Amino acid sequence: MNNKLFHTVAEKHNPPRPLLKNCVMSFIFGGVICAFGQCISLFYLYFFDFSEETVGDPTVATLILITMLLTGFGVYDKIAQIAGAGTMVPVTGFGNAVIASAIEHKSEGYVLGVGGNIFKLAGSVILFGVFASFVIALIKLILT
Amino acid sequence: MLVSILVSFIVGGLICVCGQLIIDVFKQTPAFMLSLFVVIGSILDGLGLYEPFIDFAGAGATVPIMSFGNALVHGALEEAEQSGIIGVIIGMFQLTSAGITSAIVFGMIGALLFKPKS
Amino acid sequence: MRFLYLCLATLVILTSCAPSEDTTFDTSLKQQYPELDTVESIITDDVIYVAMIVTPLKQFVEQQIAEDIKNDLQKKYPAHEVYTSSDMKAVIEVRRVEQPLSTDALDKLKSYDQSLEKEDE
Amino acid sequence: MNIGTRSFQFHTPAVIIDQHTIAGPLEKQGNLTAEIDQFIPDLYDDEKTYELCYTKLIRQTVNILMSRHPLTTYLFTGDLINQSTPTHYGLMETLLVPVTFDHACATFGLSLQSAAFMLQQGQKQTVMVGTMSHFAAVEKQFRFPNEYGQQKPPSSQTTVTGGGFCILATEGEGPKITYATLGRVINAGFKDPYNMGEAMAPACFDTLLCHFQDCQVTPADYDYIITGDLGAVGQAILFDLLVHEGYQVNREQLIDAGCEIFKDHQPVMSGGSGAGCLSLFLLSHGIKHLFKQSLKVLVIATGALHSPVALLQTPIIPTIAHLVVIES
Repeated sequence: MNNKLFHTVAEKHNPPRPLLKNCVMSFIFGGVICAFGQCISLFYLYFFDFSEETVGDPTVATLILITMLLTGFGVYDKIAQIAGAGTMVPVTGFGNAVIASAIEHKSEGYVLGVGGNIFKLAGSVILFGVFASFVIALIKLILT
Repeated sequence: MLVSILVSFIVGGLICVCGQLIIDVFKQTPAFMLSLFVVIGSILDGLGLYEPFIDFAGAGATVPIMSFGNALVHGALEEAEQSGIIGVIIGMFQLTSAGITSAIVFGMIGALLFKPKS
Repeated sequence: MRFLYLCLATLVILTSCAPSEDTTFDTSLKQQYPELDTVESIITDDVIYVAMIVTPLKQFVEQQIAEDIKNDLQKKYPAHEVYTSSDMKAVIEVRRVEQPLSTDALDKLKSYDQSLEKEDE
Repeated sequence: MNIGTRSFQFHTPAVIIDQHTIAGPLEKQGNLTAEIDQFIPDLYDDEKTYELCYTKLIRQTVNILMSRHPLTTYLFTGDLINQSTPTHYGLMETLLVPVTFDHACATFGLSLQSAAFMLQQGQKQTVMVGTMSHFAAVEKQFRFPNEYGQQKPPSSQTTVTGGGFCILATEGEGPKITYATLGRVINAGFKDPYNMGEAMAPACFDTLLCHFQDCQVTPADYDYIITGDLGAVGQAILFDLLVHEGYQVNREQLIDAGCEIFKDHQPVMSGGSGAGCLSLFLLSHGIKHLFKQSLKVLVIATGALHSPVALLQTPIIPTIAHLVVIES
């Protein structure tokens, strides 16, 4: 069998990803999510006792709450098909990864299904985030 | 007011475009892209650049997943200043708890309330 | 569509908090530091509190600006305790504060002063 | 009778005498609405989980055919979930003997061949053949949770919900299986799980070549070449490969079941796929429309033999394709 021929022919017919459209869409959706986050931040700044430094936490929590509703009603994955990284990179994507795993594995029971699989997708983010932060914090402590 | 919303729109959008480029041009998986962003966030905070960035972009900097890495390093360093090197381990999740806790809590609530839909 | 309405509603609520008139102190400060966008200040017999929002592109260094202004003002008014904050929350709070300034309100305002936090550490 | 290396000619051809097809809501909006026998309203169909719905689809279809042909003893089938659990759970209340294969989307081809081999013995009996797939259950098994927001590239395919079962006999009216060519495991070095078409096209090409050489035929001897689930991408690749090899193929001659089931505007990317894709198309549109005329058709079921774990450990997608000739 001629693998080289297969690869040249396959390369010719591989439909290109619509790069420009994907970028524009992820810019718009990502931007809208962040701008919406800013609106929530301003809301918390005005009406609750949060300063600019601490307002990030309630904003993130609110966004994840909205993500839960969108994920639960099965809308989030439809938006994500259009938005691409625009819905993945904001913290809503992290929330969606956790919530989607939790909902999907509900059918295997709460302990081993939901409990065992809830970080199936988001686990890598937490693992590498924590490990990299640990190393960086150590380096910074040693250097200063 | 409006300016801050606009700035976070543009900054957040640009970060997302970077993510899209990593997926589409460099052919990486989304999980890799997200992990990379978190690591970049923690490096930026290690260099002391992320806090000015948050001052500048507001939610444009706190909403993307990069802020997760920033918050991890920030919490670790803050605690380390008080209790020495062991503080890195004690304080790691101090500032990040909002994101992780809400994701877990809402994940459980979601699992209780909803059924998977395709 | 519903999302748009929500955004618009939030905007209307936010913009309805009208800023108060600038005092002469505020105006002079703005002239002295062109990077300041909004200045709100409280001046009592022994305390000067300046809350500010800097122009968007200067926000990278907003904490540095606030600290510089604090040092300058401290030199200018050595008899007063000077506090500055670049936090938007401080601006909102200063607008809400009623005269005369109570100690509780001042303590709350002090918590927004980023340069104080750095001294603690 | 064995001819050539991997091909067989059946002297007692197996005849498809009866069939029943079932499909989900997305397929209902597609091209074959008029020809599919039964639809389920949503991906649950009153069951608690997707896997149970998958089981119910199989049980319903098998029971309908069993009521019409109670003497059937063997069922040649297979599905995509671990150890064909939906099939085995679905057969708990019947007396059928399951013979299950693990050739993913190529299962229907291998099942037809094996059933034809069994009938070759000349027994006066009927056997059941068929496959079923379920979008959400398969998605959960092979990819990510269904709600996870992830962007699928345009080369990806959508698993068909549904499938069909049919009864094969030695005598009766209907299209006949006259030849079969079995496939080999092909590794062409492709590793993108979101582009199954390019990975499966070489296997399809290999089996086709083997058939042409073994039986001394050319594509011109057949009215149609029906591929299982190559999708738009894989079909284009297969066409180019055949032309490159010097065969005279007409573009209209190639039919892909995955592309035919759905309409162009439906959100299925490159086309349908899954174990049930070919059986659904062949037993609905094929039986009720194509084979009404006198035709000689090549049917090739292609399958990718990877699993999510295997793909992470060794990034290779081995593929296989099984071919039968159906005449009517």
